[in-house]
Amino acid sequence: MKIQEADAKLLLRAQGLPVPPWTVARSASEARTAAATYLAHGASAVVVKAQVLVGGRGKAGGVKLARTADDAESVASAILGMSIKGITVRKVLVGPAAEIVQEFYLGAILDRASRRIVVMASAEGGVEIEEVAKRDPGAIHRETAHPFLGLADWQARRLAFAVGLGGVHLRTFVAIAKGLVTTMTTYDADLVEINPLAIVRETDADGNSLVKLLALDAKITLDDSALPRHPDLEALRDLGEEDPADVEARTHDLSFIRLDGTIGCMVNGAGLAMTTMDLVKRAGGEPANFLDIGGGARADKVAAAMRLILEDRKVQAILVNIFGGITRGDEVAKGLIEARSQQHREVPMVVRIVGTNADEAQRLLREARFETAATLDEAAEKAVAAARAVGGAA
Amino acid sequence: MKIQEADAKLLLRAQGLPVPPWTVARSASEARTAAATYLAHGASAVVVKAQVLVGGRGKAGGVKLARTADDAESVASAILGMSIKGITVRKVLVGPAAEIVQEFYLGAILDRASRRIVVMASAEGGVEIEEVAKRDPGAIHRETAHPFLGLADWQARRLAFAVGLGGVHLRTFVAIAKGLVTTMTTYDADLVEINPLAIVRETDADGNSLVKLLALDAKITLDDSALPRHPDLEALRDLGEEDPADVEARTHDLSFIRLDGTIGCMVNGAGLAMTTMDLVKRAGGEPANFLDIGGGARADKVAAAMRLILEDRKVQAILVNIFGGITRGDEVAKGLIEARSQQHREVPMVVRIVGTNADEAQRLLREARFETAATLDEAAEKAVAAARAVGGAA
Amino acid sequence: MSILVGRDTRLVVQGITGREGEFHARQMQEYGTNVVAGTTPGKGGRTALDGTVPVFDTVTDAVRETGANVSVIYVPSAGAPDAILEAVGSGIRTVFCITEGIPALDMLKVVEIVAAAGARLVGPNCPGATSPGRAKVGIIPGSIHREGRVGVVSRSGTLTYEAVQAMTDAGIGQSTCIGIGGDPIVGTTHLDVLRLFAEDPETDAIVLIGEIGGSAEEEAAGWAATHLADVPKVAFIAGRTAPEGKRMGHAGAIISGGSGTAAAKVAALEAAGFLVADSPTEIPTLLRRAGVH
Amino acid sequence: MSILVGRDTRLVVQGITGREGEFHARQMQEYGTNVVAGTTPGKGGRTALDGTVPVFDTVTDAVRETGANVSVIYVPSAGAPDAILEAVGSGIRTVFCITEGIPALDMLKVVEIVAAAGARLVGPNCPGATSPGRAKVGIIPGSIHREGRVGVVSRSGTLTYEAVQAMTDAGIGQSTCIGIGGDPIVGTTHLDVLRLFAEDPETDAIVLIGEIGGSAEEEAAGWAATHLADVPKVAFIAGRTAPEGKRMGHAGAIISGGSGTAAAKVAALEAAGFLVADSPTEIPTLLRRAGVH
Repeated sequence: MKIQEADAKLLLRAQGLPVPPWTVARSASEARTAAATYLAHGASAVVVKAQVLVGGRGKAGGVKLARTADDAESVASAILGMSIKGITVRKVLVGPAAEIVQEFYLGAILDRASRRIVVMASAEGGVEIEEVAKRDPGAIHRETAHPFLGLADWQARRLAFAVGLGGVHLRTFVAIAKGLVTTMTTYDADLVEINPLAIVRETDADGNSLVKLLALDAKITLDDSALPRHPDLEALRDLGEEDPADVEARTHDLSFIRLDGTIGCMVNGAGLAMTTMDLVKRAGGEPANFLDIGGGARADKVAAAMRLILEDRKVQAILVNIFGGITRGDEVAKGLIEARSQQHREVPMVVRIVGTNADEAQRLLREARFETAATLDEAAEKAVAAARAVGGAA
Repeated sequence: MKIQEADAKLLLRAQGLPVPPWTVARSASEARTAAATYLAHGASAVVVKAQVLVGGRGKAGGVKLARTADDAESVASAILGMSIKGITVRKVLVGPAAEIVQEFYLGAILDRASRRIVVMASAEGGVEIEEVAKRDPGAIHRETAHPFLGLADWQARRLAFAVGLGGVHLRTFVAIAKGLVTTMTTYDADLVEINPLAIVRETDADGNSLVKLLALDAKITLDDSALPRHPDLEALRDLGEEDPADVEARTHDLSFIRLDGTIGCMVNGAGLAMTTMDLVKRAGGEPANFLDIGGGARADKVAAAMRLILEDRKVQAILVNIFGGITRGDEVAKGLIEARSQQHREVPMVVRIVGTNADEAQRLLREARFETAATLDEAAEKAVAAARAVGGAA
Repeated sequence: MSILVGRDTRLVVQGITGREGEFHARQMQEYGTNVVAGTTPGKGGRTALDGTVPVFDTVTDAVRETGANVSVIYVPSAGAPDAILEAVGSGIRTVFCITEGIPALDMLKVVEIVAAAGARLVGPNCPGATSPGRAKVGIIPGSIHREGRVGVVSRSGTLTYEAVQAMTDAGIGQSTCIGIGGDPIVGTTHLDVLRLFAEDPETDAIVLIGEIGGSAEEEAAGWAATHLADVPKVAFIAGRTAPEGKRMGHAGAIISGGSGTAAAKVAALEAAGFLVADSPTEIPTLLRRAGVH
Repeated sequence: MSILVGRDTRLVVQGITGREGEFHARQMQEYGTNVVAGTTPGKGGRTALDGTVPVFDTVTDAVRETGANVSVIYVPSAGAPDAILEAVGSGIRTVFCITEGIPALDMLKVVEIVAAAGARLVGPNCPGATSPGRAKVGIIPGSIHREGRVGVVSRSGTLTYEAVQAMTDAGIGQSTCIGIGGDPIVGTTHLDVLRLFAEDPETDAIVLIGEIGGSAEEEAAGWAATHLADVPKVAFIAGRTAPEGKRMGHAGAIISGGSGTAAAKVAALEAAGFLVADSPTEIPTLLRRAGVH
């Protein structure tokens, strides 16, 4: 589960990491008020950032500076309601603009290959780490955290020296790098990123200039499997930001991703679901979604899955592909029959059920006059043909 | 560092372990008040226990039951001021007496040989575990905690089944056993013992009888090396309970233990200090103390050590044995000379200094007319002879 | 022979009195697996599967009393990491964890301890392994198999069944079929399984089934190129049409920054001498083409 | 040869710019030890010991630039566990930790990681090791030694010096003298050192110095009985007169419940063929009696 920048900063701050202050505003006037406060307390400008769970908001115009409260209000007004990669911006983060001296990248990820948490740092901050990785892999320094001890001080120091933070910022950097891993383990995150981690120049109350390290932006992804033990984090889920289909899918414990094609797919198992999509494509069609109903799916779940598929008006045919193991074919068949009876629009359906209780499933489907297929390849071809027929008729 | 039962229970409770309520009383009237409260809230009796940092207080008459507040006052009055193994009782713990159904032993220790925390459980609770170990070693069940994970649930369960707590108390026992190790690691203890851990019968507000597991007594020893990172625990040190000599030794970072003999010993290094004691004994004397001044001992520390030795009126001769390494012999010699100048009573002294700067030390000692010795054996013999002379003269 | 499970498997089922545990224990027993014990803390002394299998409080008891040497875990996710540690701590050297939904950071620690103990964990969130005609451990339907000499390894569940069914239908039997699970952190990788197959005298050919995301297939391919050079090898990769940056179902299937794509995996496999199928149903054909009879 | 330290020792001193670190680094260099590097985070690029030794920010840098292969640690107790892990994590395979006052539970974790890395830690709170005429690492005064063929192992500091001085005075030289430290949790035990001596062609006899408390001496004795049967062996145990239940100075010396007593240790050592001295000064005599010339 991705969480918003503001929530990520909250978690980092709770772990003692240095994060500049911020305010989340849901309207331009809230943004104005927040900006006025920061400007009154010494900020020379404020930054207004769209809060959306997708990358690239800067390029999309979702991050702006403002030097006055009026400015902040108009900038926020422009950003709120903007659509970034299909997501409507409903909130902005307002905070004092930092005078950046130097930017760094610091991130911790769960690395499958080494089965470890890997901490990465780079002196090239403020840009996508993937770009750095492509352009100059040597610019990314890595340390592997011990599964029990986390990142050791010496490893954090080695990273600091590698990115050139061995001087006055050494101690702070060590604390931040270790804190990144602690954040990860405390909240069961699989990614914690600070980009940029910046040396910023500030002026204190006496007018003295000082430099310090600050986490200017933060990104955290949580491990869905661990959410049950973090009810407070589950509450961070931003329902307003989510596609209603995602919310419904989660409610029924379905794994669902909407795509651009016309063939709705309902499959048990992620690998088989992807394979089904691949075969639809090979047969000349385009899948309208990825949908894994999981193991042991009962009739009501199947019906919910069907509703999800049909809510997509682009869908012109449905392919159901079930290989019964834990999942019983007859249960799925019953669910399909029930779902069709409640269906609000006619869409051709091709059903292929094999494995556990497949014979009974076939009988039920025949009785209910479903079109069936013996193999996955055949099912894909039939579904594509059916969609073409509908598309041609439309 | 040993801590009082009440403090140990505080730490266990902080870790979520089930501990019955208690009150620490410093006077008989305080004990009376506490008893009255427990008796008014349903306790059929209270227990009054001497709070001293030595074992065997039960046998010494330091633990008594009382059925009325009057009773509690008189029992507390008898226990307060009592001397148990040389320690005067200044505090008692008052708590509701439990109706014990069955007693168990549960303890966690730092085991040097396996370099692990070992958790031990026995169905023979309420008696010294060393006795059980001698009489019936098979009655003690052991689990080795993982250095990072602590005691795993399955290990705690295995202990539970081994001592016959596999039924209704299984979950609670698992939590307690794991909590023991957590207590150990949280507070840097090297021993955490619950003896007895008891199944007790209680009657709830509705008059229903219920049984539950409770830690009726608790013993915790803290790792002195770790105290600097636990300032709150350092504060638990019961200065009033301690020998003033121990307090002074700690102040000067000296390792000091008073013994029964007449030869005061001052040595650098624990092993050499014990060896010096052994050789005193071999020469026919009895050491008055163990005293390790540590490495690099400066003159002021040496003077403090000398004061500590001389406070013991039994001391009839002093043996100083220094093998200079980090410790500089001349520094020690200066400290000795200074200490003797402030000395409030005349006691013969034999000094043997070898190693780093020993020549300069010898020169200083000769000038100050100290009796010296070339070898440790010789020093021991001379010191014993000197004490005999004093003893004979006395 | 066969790998991981076989005729000498003496299976203990952890969580045998649960709904899942009991159902699959029965399926395994019916398949012919030697289910010697079950465990459920607090239910020691009872029996399961109509009195045929003793239930113990601890795996230690099960091992001591029945000589169990392989464990399969059906306990819920909150208790599954502990169950794995219990199996390993009690001397079991091969552990299958079927349970899904275990937090990845828990598994980091578990795999560390399992490795230190020199034991092997398959899973979690895996369908298990079947050595047709000998034993099945896990949840793979027994009916799809046929005895033979092709080793199958996959991180998917039903996709594996699809491939195995296609092989069986075409008359190509399997030595052992293993589903390693698609979670971010698993005990056994494609490469680990290839190493085992390479040493198994009864495995003559390999089917590797992978998915987009990660680099496990590429690593397995690299190893196979040199160590399984003369062995017939067929592969299938799911997710050729999956869009970048989306998490497809389970955590295993995500692509980012160009790595872990189906194209990259197919290229690596082909370079290593695998014939790569476009559909699971093509696998038998490619096996024949690679020389399997 | 010699064990642990010798002519091929390339020493890095962790904490070389501290008071203790610098003092002892100079002592070691003067003794002839090849001190190739020092480390202090943030002081990389400077030099120590009058410009003769480069200082690095990290042990990794020290190893890469100087080929350091042994480390000795003088950093304060709060940073010492991390320093040990840094040495091991940077490829150093022999680490001496002189620092005292490290919490025991920290050491539990450190020794676990050191062992998993296949490295050797001596200490903490130990005086180090000297191979006379070759190298000394730690804080043992160099002057007390004499080159020879007797291996000395002890958990004490000054008591060891006493014993070694007595040997040197009697004309008996040492192959290597090792102080393993008296803390509750140490990286290297008496037994570990005996194993090393047993394989050292330049060690012909053994002196084992122990203390009351624990069972390390008994374990070493048991092993020596069979593996060092024909080797002259002398021992000394401190604390014969120490009362039960008292902690004598460092945590190593506590007796409880009859175990760990001097009597038990002496009996075990004698049963294993050790001649046990009543005083450190007797050690040379007993060595002669055991056949050392």
